[in-house]
Amino acid sequence: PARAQDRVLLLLDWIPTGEHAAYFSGVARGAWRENGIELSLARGYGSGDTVAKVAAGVAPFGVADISAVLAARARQNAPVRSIMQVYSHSPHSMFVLRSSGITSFQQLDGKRIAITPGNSHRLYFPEVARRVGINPERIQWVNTDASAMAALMITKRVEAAPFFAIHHYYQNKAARRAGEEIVVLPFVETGFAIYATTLMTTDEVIQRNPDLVRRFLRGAASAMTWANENQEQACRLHVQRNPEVELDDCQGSLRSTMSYVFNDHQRQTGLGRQAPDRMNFTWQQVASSLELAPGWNYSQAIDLSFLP
Amino acid sequence: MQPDRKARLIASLPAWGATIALLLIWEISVHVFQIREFILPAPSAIWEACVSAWPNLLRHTLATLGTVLMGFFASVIISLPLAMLIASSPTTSAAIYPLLVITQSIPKVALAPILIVALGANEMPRIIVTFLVAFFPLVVSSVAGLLAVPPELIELGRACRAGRFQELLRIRLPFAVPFVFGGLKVAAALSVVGAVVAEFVGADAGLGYLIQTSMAFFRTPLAFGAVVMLALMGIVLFQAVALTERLLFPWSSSVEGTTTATS
Amino acid sequence: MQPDRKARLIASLPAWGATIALLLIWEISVHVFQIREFILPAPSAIWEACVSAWPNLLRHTLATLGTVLMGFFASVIISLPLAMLIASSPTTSAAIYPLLVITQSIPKVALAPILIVALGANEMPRIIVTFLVAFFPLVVSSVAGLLAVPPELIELGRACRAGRFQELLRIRLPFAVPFVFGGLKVAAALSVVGAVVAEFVGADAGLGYLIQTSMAFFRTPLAFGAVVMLALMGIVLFQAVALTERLLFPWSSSVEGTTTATS
Amino acid sequence: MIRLENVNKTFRGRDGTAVEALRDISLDIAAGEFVAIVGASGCGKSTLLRLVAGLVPTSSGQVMLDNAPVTEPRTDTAMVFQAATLLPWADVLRNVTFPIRLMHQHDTKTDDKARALLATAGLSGFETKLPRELSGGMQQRVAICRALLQEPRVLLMDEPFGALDALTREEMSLELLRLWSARKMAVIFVTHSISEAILLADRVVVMSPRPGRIADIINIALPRPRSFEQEGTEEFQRCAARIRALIFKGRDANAA
Amino acid sequence: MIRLENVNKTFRGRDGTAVEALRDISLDIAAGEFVAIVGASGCGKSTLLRLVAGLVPTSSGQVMLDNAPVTEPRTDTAMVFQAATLLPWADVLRNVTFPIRLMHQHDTKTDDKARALLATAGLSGFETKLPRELSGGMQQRVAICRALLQEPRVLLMDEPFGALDALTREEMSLELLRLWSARKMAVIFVTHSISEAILLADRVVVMSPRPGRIADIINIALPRPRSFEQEGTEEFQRCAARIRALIFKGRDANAA
Ligand SMILES: Nc1ncnc2c1ncn2[C@@H]1O[C@H](COP(=O)(O)OP(=O)(O)OP(=O)(O)O)[C@@H](O)[C@H]1O
Ligand SMILES: Nc1ncnc2c1ncn2[C@@H]1O[C@H](COP(=O)(O)OP(=O)(O)OP(=O)(O)O)[C@@H](O)[C@H]1O
Ligand SMILES: [Mg+2]
Ligand SMILES: [Mg+2]
Repeated sequence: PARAQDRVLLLLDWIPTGEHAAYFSGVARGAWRENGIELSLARGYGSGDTVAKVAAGVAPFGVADISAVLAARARQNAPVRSIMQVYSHSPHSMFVLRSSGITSFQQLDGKRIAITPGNSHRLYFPEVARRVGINPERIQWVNTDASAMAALMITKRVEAAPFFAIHHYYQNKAARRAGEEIVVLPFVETGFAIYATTLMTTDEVIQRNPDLVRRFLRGAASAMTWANENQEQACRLHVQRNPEVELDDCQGSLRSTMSYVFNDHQRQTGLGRQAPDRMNFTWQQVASSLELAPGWNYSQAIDLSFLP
Repeated sequence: MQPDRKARLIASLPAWGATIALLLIWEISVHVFQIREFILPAPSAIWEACVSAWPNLLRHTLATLGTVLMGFFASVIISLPLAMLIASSPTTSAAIYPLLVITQSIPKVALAPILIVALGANEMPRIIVTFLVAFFPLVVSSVAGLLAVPPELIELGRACRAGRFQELLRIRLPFAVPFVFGGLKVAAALSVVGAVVAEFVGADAGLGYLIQTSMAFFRTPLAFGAVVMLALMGIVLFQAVALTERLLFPWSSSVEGTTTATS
Repeated sequence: MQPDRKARLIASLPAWGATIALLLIWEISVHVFQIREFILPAPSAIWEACVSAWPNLLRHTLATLGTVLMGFFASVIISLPLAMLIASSPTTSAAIYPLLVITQSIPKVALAPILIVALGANEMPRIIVTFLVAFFPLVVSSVAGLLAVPPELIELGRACRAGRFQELLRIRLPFAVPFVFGGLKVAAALSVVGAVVAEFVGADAGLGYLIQTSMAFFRTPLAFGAVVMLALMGIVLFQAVALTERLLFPWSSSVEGTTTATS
Repeated sequence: MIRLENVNKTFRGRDGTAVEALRDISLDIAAGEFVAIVGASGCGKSTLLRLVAGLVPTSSGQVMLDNAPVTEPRTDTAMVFQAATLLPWADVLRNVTFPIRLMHQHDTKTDDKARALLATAGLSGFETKLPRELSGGMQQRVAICRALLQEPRVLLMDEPFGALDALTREEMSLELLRLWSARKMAVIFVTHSISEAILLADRVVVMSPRPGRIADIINIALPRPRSFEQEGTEEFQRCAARIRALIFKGRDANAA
Repeated sequence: MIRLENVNKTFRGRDGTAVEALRDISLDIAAGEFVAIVGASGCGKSTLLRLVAGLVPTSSGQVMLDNAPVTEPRTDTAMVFQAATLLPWADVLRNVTFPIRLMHQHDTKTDDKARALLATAGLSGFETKLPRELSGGMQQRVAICRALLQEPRVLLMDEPFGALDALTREEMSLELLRLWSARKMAVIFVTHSISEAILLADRVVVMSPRPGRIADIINIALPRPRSFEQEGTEEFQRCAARIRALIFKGRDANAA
């Protein structure tokens, strides 16, 4: 159409994987263009980094975990807000080998688990342990590099390693080549349901250009809905832009990703919206794991009023 | 020239021998000890991964090469005057050196967000990080060379009324040429790793990016392919510096020549 | 000695001046340009964070210091013989140098999984990574020094029937002392950053670990406090090397002395 | 033209001891005068030249040149060092033209002049050699050519013919005298050869060692142009005997 | 003891041209003989010493020592280089004892012997100085002491007294002769002083330049012990005239 296009940058939370196929296919199909936005996408370096950069004005919008948004606002008064709840629960999981015989969290009692410094899995694990009735103190955490975690597990130097369930597909593919199979133990199965990935922006963008926020979210919702319904095509478009990703890997993780976006909870709350009790629980978990003041009013870091 | 080139060919044989031996040992031990692919893929697996992802690999290699070259040239352009400044007086040296040491002992990743916020998500922060990784050894060896000039030559310069600057340019610098090239060789190798560090910190393309994505998707052989490309790039750059030295400053490399020829 | 020390004190003034000026500019621009704390905290904020987390910060600093020192000593112990080996013949040099260049141009993080799986998640991979980061410039500048010996002195050695080894030890090595110390200074600074890289790869303590966890907890000032500790560690080590040189090899540092004294 | 007034020079060594190299040196040298300095090894001859060249400061006293104190090297002063001190990376021609280039007095004729000088020093055909490819005496001759090419008003020469054989020495001596009389520069010429000093100089300064002092100054009354045949003259032998006596007296005084 | 058989030496310069330094040199030197070599600058004297020292290989022909070909330096050969070549980081005493230490022949008396030698060379009190704190002549004397301390069977000296004044030169000459007659070593002594050659040597080898060849060998029939008074004798003057003629003939031959 003849409308002037706003040039907008969206910072992802990590390198483009199948998790982000909705955004890439949305851009390719013009989900934002028809809302007057010329969207470009840039990789991220973790949610914390994305939040910091959006707060600093590198980009107006970002993809980031809600815990990062909450922490940045609570601890450092960064003027950032989540504007759309993308994942209705977190993909935090424990990966174990089928050959280890472990099938439940209870069996992790006293086991060795690989971990990276500052990893949120470790921060949330005590709550999970409490829920299944094991002593989190008895876990032997083995600090290592992210790239070495899976290697340590498959060489059986540790019994488990925490990952986001979204990455199971290609990780398992690699494990199969080594004659092993990876089993996923999602935190959410223990009732540990906290909100995760959101779209976020700054107070300044909201004040200056609320219409842009609205249009941006309209595009995002349409892109996600289409990608959910046309996963294979979405991945084809994604792989075109990101030749590092293989098509089946993309589909594997997009399939998994979409189950975090479109599910029963979403059907109850509506796409991108939150249920107050789950948000409350999320804040409790984030506050205690990141040592934030529990009494802080977390709603100042959230503004879902621009959702279509 | 002819026998020279032949001699150099022969001199390079042990390097090739060592490389081939290393590759063979690697390939064999991967099979014998059944080393898992995602820990250390066999050279053959790396080769296959490289071939099948070739256009993509090439694209990333070129992206990195650009950063490497710009970072390397930034190092050269900044380090040489800096070295002269440091060598020119103990006062400037005392003021500048500690600052340089600081740039070396802090992790570059800590600087990355600042650089990106300050300069934008473009090529600039990458070049700066590459520069920061590569320049210091060049400065130190250039300074060492500039200060190693025998006192007689300095006295000769003074007798010819050479000012500080001329002394640096006409006596100290020519004398320091072998040391500067020693530093350039290190800087060439470090530029490569510097560019990768920079890409870990902010890039949508390049071998550092490829390593990260390949690792994330557990395509370890491709990640190692990228590492091999980096190693090749390092060696080619190193040899390019060595060749430049031989072509432009034959007397410099001949210093090695004569001393080793006494054997 | 007394006037010497005073002169050195005066010589260090510009360094202090530069540091203080830098801190002031930093503090002021953070306030003037309203730079967000999570991008670049003000020195005052860093200071507060350090003070309030002091015992913890100290513990991590000591952990890193251990890795740094072990990595540094590993570099020294391995680099000097390696440099002698390389300097001893063009053949060994041609065989070894490319391998060293490879170790430099590949990112150390790519080695992390291999090292950790091969050696376990203990101190060893950390020391190896620190060593890999620190040793190369030391080797290169030592080799440059060993090969820079004037041919007359080599001829003197040969006339005294010095074998290859004695020539290295009694003529080339003393001559190379200033260059070796140049390399040691670089190695000292790089050991610090090497230890941090190593800790990124696998550690449950140390300043690298502290930086990662502080960042994860959005405690940017503390992360920068850790960076400051690293910078301090780098400077202290660097100065320790310089002091050792002055104490053990007065003639070496005096080379600078005489040439600069001609001004 | 050159005037040394009560010059003293003491070096403080690295081992802490002080060496008194020169004590109370006073000397006047006219423009265009040729002065030779002889004296025992270590008596301060090189130090004296360095003081006049402005390369080292006096400990006390003053060196004046054209009535201005010498505090740094001057463009109209050229020095031949005791060791050849050539740039190892430059070939013979570039070594000879080095000071001229450094002082930006280089023009199209400089190279030709340099070649001509090298030829008179018997070094034709060695222009593109590196210093290390030359014999000791050849290196010394290159250093002499370098100083002469500067066409200085004051020429300071520190044992310039030390490494030369009798033949080359004679040739170079005559060439030096020819240039000196053509250009009328002041020359201070350190040598350890008494006969060389007498043959070349208007006056010979004899120094005595530890500390370096001026023992005496001998006027050489031989007519110019000088030639080696004058070695047989009575005046020559008289001067030689006088200088020998002064130098060898130094030994006895020292031993006492 | 030392025998050179049709020795040739050609250097290939960096600029591509070849320099024929020595052509067809044959020479026999007996144990305990003192041979001096004189000749124009650049005629190959230093190269000849280097060949005998085993520091450079011949291009053709052979150098024999005790009937074995010389292919590398030997412990019983000591060399005084034309430039002093001292270790810049070591003090005088350590410089003098350096070869002995290197060859592990160092014992408790070495330092005392070194001090005694330095004293005879007039360097008492300079044991802890660094080379750069010495005058040119003092450095040369240190280098001579270094060679003498090795007590070699073959002593090769390349213009060892080049930087010494007449007095010191005479003292050192006599000291050298004293040591030589006490130890009976073979000495090859390169000098550019004809009188020095005659006063010291049993035979004087006169070389002619471009390429370096042996022009003639002069037997010196002066009785030993030698002294400087012998300069006045007829035999001395005869030898001197002969050598001068040979050297100066070289000039004319060259010019032709
Ligand atoms: N390393 C070298 N490379 C090339 N040419 C050389 C080398 N050494 C000596 N020459 C050449 O060999 C010839 C003889 O040199 P040599 O040093 O033996 O002369 P010399 O008789 O000792 O002269 P002087 O009395 O000046 O010391 C010279 O022409 C010199 O240029
Ligand atoms: N840089 C220096 N540091 C310390 N002492 C020095 C220095 N230069 C010279 N001396 C001392 O000063 C004295 C005179 O030295 P100088 O070089 O002037 O002697 P010289 O007359 O030139 O002797 P020669 O004929 O041997 O060259 C010597 O005792 C020497 O040890
Ligand atoms: Mg002198
Ligand atoms: Mg010679």
